Formats: sequence, structure tokens, C-alpha cells
Amino acid sequence: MVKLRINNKEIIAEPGTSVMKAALDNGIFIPHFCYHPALSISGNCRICVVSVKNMPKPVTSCTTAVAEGMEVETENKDIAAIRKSVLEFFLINHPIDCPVCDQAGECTLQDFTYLYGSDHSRFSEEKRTWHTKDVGPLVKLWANRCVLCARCVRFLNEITKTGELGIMNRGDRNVIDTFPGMPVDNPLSGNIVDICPVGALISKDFLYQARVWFMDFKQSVCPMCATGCNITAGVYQGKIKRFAPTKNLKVNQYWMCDYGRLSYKFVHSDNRLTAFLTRSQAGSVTKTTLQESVNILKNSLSGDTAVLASAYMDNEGLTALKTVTDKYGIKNIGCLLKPDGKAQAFGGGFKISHDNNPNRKGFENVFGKAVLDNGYRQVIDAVKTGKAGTLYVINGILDYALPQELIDAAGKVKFLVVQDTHSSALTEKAHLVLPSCTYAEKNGAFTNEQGMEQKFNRLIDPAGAAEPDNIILNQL
Amino acid sequence: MPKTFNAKTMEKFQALSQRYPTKDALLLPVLRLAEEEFNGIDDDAMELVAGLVGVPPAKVMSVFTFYTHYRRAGSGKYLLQVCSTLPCALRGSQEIFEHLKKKLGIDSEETTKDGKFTLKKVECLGSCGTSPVVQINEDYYENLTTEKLDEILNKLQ
Amino acid sequence: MPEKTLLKHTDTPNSETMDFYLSQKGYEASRKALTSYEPAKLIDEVKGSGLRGRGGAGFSTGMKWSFVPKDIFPKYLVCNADESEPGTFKDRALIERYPHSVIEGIIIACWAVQINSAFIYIRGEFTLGAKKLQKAIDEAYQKGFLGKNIFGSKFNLDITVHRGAGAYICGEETGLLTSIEGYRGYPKIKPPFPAIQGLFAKPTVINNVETLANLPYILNNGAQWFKSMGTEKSPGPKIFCVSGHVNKPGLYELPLGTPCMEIINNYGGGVWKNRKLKAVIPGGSSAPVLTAAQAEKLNMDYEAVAAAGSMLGSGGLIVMDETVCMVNALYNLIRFYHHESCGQCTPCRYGTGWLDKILHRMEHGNGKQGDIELMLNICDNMRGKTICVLADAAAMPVQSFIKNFRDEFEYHIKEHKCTVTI
Amino acid sequence: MHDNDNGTEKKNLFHSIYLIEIFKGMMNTLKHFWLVKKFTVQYPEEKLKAAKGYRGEHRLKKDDQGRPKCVACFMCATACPAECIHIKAGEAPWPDRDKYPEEFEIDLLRCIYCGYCELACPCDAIELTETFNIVSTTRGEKLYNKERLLNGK
Repeated sequence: MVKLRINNKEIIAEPGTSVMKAALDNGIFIPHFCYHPALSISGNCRICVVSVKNMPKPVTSCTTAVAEGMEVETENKDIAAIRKSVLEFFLINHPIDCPVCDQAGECTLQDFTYLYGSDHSRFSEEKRTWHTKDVGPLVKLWANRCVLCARCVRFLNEITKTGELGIMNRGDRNVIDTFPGMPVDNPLSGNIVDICPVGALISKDFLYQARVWFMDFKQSVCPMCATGCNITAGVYQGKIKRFAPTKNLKVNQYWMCDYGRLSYKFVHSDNRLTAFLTRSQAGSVTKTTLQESVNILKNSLSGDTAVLASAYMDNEGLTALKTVTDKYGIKNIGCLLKPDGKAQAFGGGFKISHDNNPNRKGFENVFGKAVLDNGYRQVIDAVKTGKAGTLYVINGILDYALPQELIDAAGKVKFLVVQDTHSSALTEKAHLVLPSCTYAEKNGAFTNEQGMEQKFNRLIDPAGAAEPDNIILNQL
Repeated sequence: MPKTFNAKTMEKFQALSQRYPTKDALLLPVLRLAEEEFNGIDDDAMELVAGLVGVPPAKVMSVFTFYTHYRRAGSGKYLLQVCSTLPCALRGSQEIFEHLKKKLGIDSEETTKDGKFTLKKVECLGSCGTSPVVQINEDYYENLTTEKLDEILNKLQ
Repeated sequence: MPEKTLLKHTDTPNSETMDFYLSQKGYEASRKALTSYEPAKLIDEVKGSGLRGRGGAGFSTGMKWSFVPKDIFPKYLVCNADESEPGTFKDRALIERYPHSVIEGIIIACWAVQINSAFIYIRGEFTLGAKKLQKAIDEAYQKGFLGKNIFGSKFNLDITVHRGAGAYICGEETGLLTSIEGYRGYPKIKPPFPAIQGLFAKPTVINNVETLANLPYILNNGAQWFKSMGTEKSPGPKIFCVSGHVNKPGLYELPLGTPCMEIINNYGGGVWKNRKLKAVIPGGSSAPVLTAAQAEKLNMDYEAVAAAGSMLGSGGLIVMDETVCMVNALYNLIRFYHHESCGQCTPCRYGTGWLDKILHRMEHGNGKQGDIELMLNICDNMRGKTICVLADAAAMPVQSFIKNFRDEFEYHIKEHKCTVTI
Repeated sequence: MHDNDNGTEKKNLFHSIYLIEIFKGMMNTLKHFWLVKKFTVQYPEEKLKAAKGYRGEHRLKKDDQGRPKCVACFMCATACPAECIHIKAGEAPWPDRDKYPEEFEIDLLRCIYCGYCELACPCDAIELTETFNIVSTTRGEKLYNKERLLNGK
């Protein structure tokens, strides 16, 4: 281990780490564009200069390795002057169109210019202009705003290894572009929007949806697979506008997949269940209340009830369910799972899990492996053979049509209770429908495939009268 | 239209791949092969090169556009590259360039209508002692005067 | 004219052939090296000769070799034949007219550092040079001077000619390495230096063509002979490239320390058209310009040129007569650097473009008050702030042109026209 | 008015009937009746012109092609202390522009006419006109939409 001082703070770092990393890891910020902890060092932006004692001139902190006894200063007059000059160079060809740029408010170029830059321009020539175009299904490129840090190029070369973007031409004609007919279309393409330090790469999905300073940012966990990526949700006027990954080196590093990124749309979809409903034998549907529904449910639960719970339920819901099944002596319990997908691994260790359920591990922890593996079959058999009088399905799986087998079987029970977030073929048949909250509308926790329990926060108000699973179950 | 190399070029490609320890390093030499075979490189040629070298096409394009000496597709039969950097400029390369512009009726980076000549103003060709110099396709023509140039152009068919 | 060494045969017909080279004690030096020199001893011999790199930086060649780790394999040698500094054209003559001397130099250098694979990076425009080199290499393979078990020793060596494709930055040694590796010719961050981690992340020696061509002569004639030429600190023969407004531009092999005016007047045939000398760029386009008065007193060796405020670089003299507009000349040079900046680092990418635009405006009569200060400030902001020295190379001419010919720039701005009329 | 040292006033008859003061007062009245220019405005028959810089009803400006100058940057909404500006941005239907306001709404009942929106605008697109007589018979009419702001009705 190497001991050094940065801004008079003693820091211990591993040999070979850059001064930049050592500083950032210890809460000292050094301005940077091209440096990204998960990507290779490029050293091209030249703004991360720091003064090192006994070195003739300021050095770039991302390319300088720590050394024993090094004394580093990250802010002084000389450095501020260099940063000012570098920013001036960046801005001579930059359109400075912050008013229409989605990055405004979270743009490092804007921030650094505010900190170090000049309030006027000495550049009186004509600016170089470039294309604005779609470069992929999720991403739009404003090449004029680009600072050529090449983070996107390195990301696509090193993490996804697809290399759809390249820097074309030479010198100040340099421009980011795709090969004709080969857009940036890979499962992680949205990440290049997050790592772009300026407004050059913009999410088409979020385009002009909200200015970032109006948004509330809350932490959550992506429910679309068992990886359990940590996410930051941007909420504006009660609607989720975007998801972005939160750094968690143990789970998702700095990334998330595009499918997860767009998954907030399921929360806002039109077919959300917003009211407690009862269906009479004749088929007429009446709105009811939580209390009323709980009373009905209490009366119908008994030892020969079958329960199907999904692995989209959070740990709180599952624990509450366990209490309920124990109380009523329910033996027929099964797990409703979204079928597995394809596991995908990327550079740097990021994985998209084959398991499309966020809480399979959590289900196993509460109900045991036997229920997880065989419960579903048992329940279906019990329903088909008429052994179960009541079937209580707690679903909540997003972006999934329930298996036909279950829908057919469900028609055979005397009393069908469905607790779900979205309406489905099953809720059409149910005698009692309980609207439940999605992960975005409640506090809870999922246990991911590594066995880590990860908490997520309520992002928005529940849709209509929807209630969290555990709130409903606790009253039974 | 996807392009392919002919057998002879493929042989050259195989020989080249013995020479370099990584596949990436083949990129520049293989672009030269493509330039030779197709007399200029276009998007299809780049895709072919990308496939052979095993890199994404965007990378090939990125490298190809970095280097200015590769022949772009659509160049004329004769590519006239007029050096315009200081040592040549001191000895009259501007005059040579203006003469060519007038004679061929085209500006830099343009091709005559008959597709015979492409004119290109380029930076230092490394022949400052024998300036002004024009590179026509692969050959250097040095110590040029407008009269000499006319003679040379007349010989080019 | 003094006795020539490197350029002795470049004007002889068929000098590029193997037969001719063999008739001039060809490949005897390399045979001697491989059969009777231990690698370490060879490095000492070259160190002792005081040979300094001829590419521009002037670093001791023997020292450079000794930095290479001995126990890491493979190692590479790269011969830098990407001669693209405006005003320099010496390597082209060696490659086209006497390629075997370069190949023999490579064999000697590879033996000294125990390298089995060498690349010659030749600039893309030198098609003829590349062909001649390839032919010479093929001949050397046939004779058994290259390939397996050279001269009956157990030493193997392969040389590959790698053609560039028109990028000045690939003359910068790390830019050259990335170019061979098949990328855009972006210079690499140093450290690690190429001697430790260079081509394909292996230890790499990079030498200029002229440096390598000196090696056979050093081995044949001995270090003492080599030291007898030139100055104490910069021994050996040096090729000067004279271009611009002289009657006889060309290559002149002269000892280091020859007075500048002697080169221009005696060898270059004097300033052409009986005009007066105005300015000289002594070491290729990126060297600071000197006035005629400064040139009068100048001796052409590394130290003296540095003392005069410029640098000898690769030894390319660009001579300018009294009719040259210095604004135009600087605009021409900056256009070159703008065109050739690789665009990796911010200050160079935008700085060269900005300077180009200002000078373009000034040259076309639209200069503004404050432009000179602005340009000097941009140069300050560019220098020393980038990965490689191209930003410095672009800034130095601007600073020196303005320093030495400020009145012409001011006249351009004030009167919107040129001081000189032809 | 202290006439003597002990603070009491001594008045004679002539003073106490105030003839001169009444006359002086009448003269002043008569002067204003005939001689001094009248400044009472017969509103609403006559229209009053507000002082320059008066901050009245809002308007969105148009560019030379008749398109809203507004680029939907939300600077006005950000600056607004009353939070009365509601914008929905969208991709501009014109090739030379990136962003434009699909909806632009100002709640005049919330507005405090501070003029911050005008100051904040980087495109000089919003303006507080000198129109002050903003009347409506319903609350809804005070919600000015994009059309109303652009065209004045």
C-alpha cells in the first residue's frame, strides 16, 4: 500500500492506482470528462490536471500513478487557469444550446464552466457544425455538443464489445458516428447516454420529458431480472420519467440493461388495476373497498385453499403471506415464475440474469426450495382435480401473460381471488380482485440471485386504490 | 453489394496475417489491399475488411477516415495530389495548384467529368528538396513547372 | 565538400541493389556483430560512439537500447521511416537509394537488443520507397541475412514493411506504434515508455532510418572514427536537408557544427534570384524560425541552435527570402498542423483549428486588434498540456514568427494587406 | 401657528370669517376648472395607457416565420416564484429547431406579475405586455394556453 497526501489529507491507495481514482475514492473531486472508473484510461480531455510536489508542471491525475510520499494539490491558481483554458477550447465549437439540451442541469461541461470557465468567449470565428441524428433505437446523437471524451466508444468496445460507434476523421474534424446501417443496438445501449458527460448522446425515450432540476431522484431496484440492478428513478409530476443505474460494484457496477431501463412503462400502463372489485355469480362487477374485500377473503380462506404467489412479490409480502398460510393451515402453496430468459455476460463482469424474477431467492428463503420447485404443479393439480375450493393468486409479474394452463384451471374453482397489479385474463374471471402496488409504489426489498437483500423505495403514489401486498395480507 | 477479395489478394492477406501478432494490426495493410483491388475504398470494402480482420465496421471507418492517404472510392483514374506545405509553397506549389485547377476545371477533392482526374491539395509529401511536387497515383513528379506539368498530363491517358 | 558516408552512393546508379551493396563491404558489419560481438558489448560500442538519434530528439541511441528489459520476449524494433516533418527529406533518399544500409543497421540493432521481429513503418506516400525496401528485404532473405540462423548463428530476424497512410502524427513514436497495432494513430500516454511497454505491449526500440543507417559504418570503422566527425557532444555525420529559396536545394551530408550560412551559400548555392535572406527555419517546420541576422552567426549543432532559441530537430533547413510574407508562411504551417493534429487532446484539437482560423482571417485582410495577443495566449494554453508534443510543435512557430516578425503581423492587422509585394 | 409666547392665538373678526382663504380656495378651484389640463381619464370610454415597463398580461412572441420563439427551455418556469407556468416540451416539427413547446400554460390567477419569466428567457420569447385590464367571468378563462398567449385571444 502506498501513502500519499491529497490536499493535505492522508490517503492510502493500492500501488498502480491513479491519483484520480485515489482522490475520488476518498471523497476528493477532480474535474474530469474522459475518465470513467469502469473504462480504460484515455487521458484526452486534459482537464483533470493536478499539481504534484516536485514535478515541473501540472500533470493529468487520471494518467499519473500514486507514489509513496506524493503530495498532490487539486485546486490552485495554476490549475484553475489550465482548466479555464481547456474549457475555453471545448466551448469554441460547442453550440452552447443549454436551453434546449436535455443534459442541462446534470452536464459536467456546464458545471465545470460555472466553476472554472470564463463568462465570455474570445472566439469570433465560425463554429464547426456536425450532424444530429439517431444512432440507435434508444439514443440520439448531437455531435455538435460532443467533447470527444470517447467514453461511449470505449464502453462499446470494452463492455458490450460491439463497437458500433467510432471517432471519424482527424483533428478538430473528429466526430462520433456509426457505420452506415449499423446503429447502436445492443442490450446495454442506454448506458452510453448515462456516461456521456455532456448532451451529445441523449435518450430518445426521455427526450424533452422533463428538465432534470424539476425531477425528484429516488433509489430503487430494477425488478426485471434476478440481477437486481440498483437504479435511480427520476420522478416528475408523479410520473416516473426515467431510470438510470446507480453504482453498485457488487451488483451492477455502473450499468443496467435497456429492458430494465424502459421497464418503468409497465408501472404507468393503461391496464393497471385501480380498484377492489367483486364479481357476482351472474358476472356483474361491483367496486368495493379494501375492508370489504378483506372480509370476503377472510371468509373464503381455509385449509383447502390453494395459494399461488409470484416471485415478483417483495420479501415483506412473502413474509406476510407465510403468516397467513400458517394461520389458515394452507398446505397448497405454489410459486408463479416468469420463464427464464437468456443469461448475458458483458465485459467488466456485468450480467443480465437468466432468471427473470427479481425475488426467486426471497421466495425460497420464506417458503423453502420444495415449494419453489414443486408447489406450482401441486397447486395446478389440486385445482384441476377440484381439491381446492378457493384459489388465491398473488401475481404482480410485469410484462408477462399468465400461462393458459393456469387460466383454464382457475375457471374450475368455486372461488377465485386474484391480487395483481395489472388486469389480465385471470382478473376477468376472478370473483374477487385486489389491486396491488408495483415495486414503484411501495417500500420493500428483493433478494437477488447472489442472495443480497436490496431495499427499494416508494417512488410514486399507488395507482388508484392499489395497496401493497403486505398491507392486504397483514389484515387477513 | 457485398464485396469479396479475389484469390490473389486473399493469398496476400494470408501471408500478411503471418506477419503480425494480433489480428487488429492487419487493419492498415488490409485496407491497402482493398484499395489496390477496388481502386478506392467505399463502405462495402470497409465491411469486407472489417469481416476479415474481425473488428466492427465502425472501427474500420474510424481508422480509414483518420488516414488521409487511402484512396476514396469514386476518385478519378489519376489522383493528383499537390503538396501545399511551406517548402513546396515557397517554390511555387500554389501556382501549380491554380494551374491544375484552371486546366482541369475542378477544385480540390473534385473529379473531372470524364472521371480521369481527381485533384487534391495535400500536406507535406516529404520531398521538400525537389519541390514543388505532385504525386500522381503512386509516383512522385518533382521539381515541377507548369510546362513540365502540362507535358506529364498530356502523357497520362 | 567533406567526405560523404551515408550519402556516398545515393547518386550512383543501381545503388539500391544487393550486388552493389555487397561491393561496398555490405553486410560485413552485421556479420561481424553477430559472430564476434556479445550484445552487451555491442551496446557499449554504440554508446561509446556517441551516436544520437537522428529523428529529432537527439537522444543517445546506445542508452535507449540499454533501457530495454533483457528477460521479456518477444521484443520489437521499429524503424521510423514516417518522415513527414515539412523540410525533412533525408530518409527517403536512404530508403530509395541505399536501403541495404538501413536493413543492415536493423540487423545490428536487433542483435544488440536481442530482437527477433522488426517493423519498418514507412509513410504511405512513399510507395516507391516501400517497394524498394521490400525488394531489398527479399534479397536479404535470399542471401540468408534475414530469416532463420543468420550468418550461421542461432539468431533469427524477420523484417516487415508496414505502410502508413498519410498521418504526420504517426512520426511520433507512440503514435506510430498505435498505428502499427491497427488503430487511429493516437500517441500513447507515457509512462510506460516504449522501451518497457511498446508495440503490442512488449518492449520496443524505435530508431530513425538515419540512426540505423549509421550503425554499419560505426562497426566497420570503429567508434573513434565516428567520433572524429562532428562536435564532441554530437559526433558523426549528419544529413542536412536544405529546401526553400536556395539555388540548389537538396541533401548535404556535413559534420555537425557547420555554419548555417556556409550550408546556404556554399552548398545550397546561395539564396535564389540574387535576393536577400529573410529567415531560416533550422530544424524542420516545428522549429522556431530565426531571422537572417541570427542565421549569420549560427553553427548547425544541437547546442548552438538551441542557444539561438531554436532547435536542430531533424536538420531540415527551410530558407526564406525577402519576398516571403511571414503571415502567409505561418498560416501555411498552421494549416499543416491543423490538418495533422490527431484530435486526441483537447488543447491541440481545438487550438490548432482556432489558430488556423485566426491566421486565415488575418491573411485575408480581416485581422483584428488583439489577434496577436490572442494567438500568443492560445499557444501558451496549448504548450505542455497534451499527451504528445504536436501542440508544442504547432505553437512554437507561432510564438517565434510573432516574436521575430511582429511588425509584419501588426501591419497586416492595421493595413489589411501585406508588407511585402513581389 | 404661534403668535405669541404663551401659545394662544388672538384673532380679529376679519380673520375669523376666513374670507380671504375662501376666496383663495375658490380661485384655485376655478383655476383647475378652466386653466389646468385635466388628467382624469374617462375609463372605460377612454383607454388608459400604462406606463412604460408596466408588467401586465403575458404574451409569447413569434419569430419572423410566425413560429413561437419559445424553445421550451423551462427557464421561466424555473424562475417563476408563483409556479404558474406549465410547459410540455416536444420535438419541434421544423428541421432547424430542436425543441418547442407543445403546451404552454400560464395561470394568471396565480401569477404575481413579477416579470421574472421575461428576465429569465434566453430567447426573448415571453413578454409582459402593458395590457392591465385582464377581466374574465370564469376561472378557466384565466388559464392562458399557448394559442391565447401567442395570438392574444
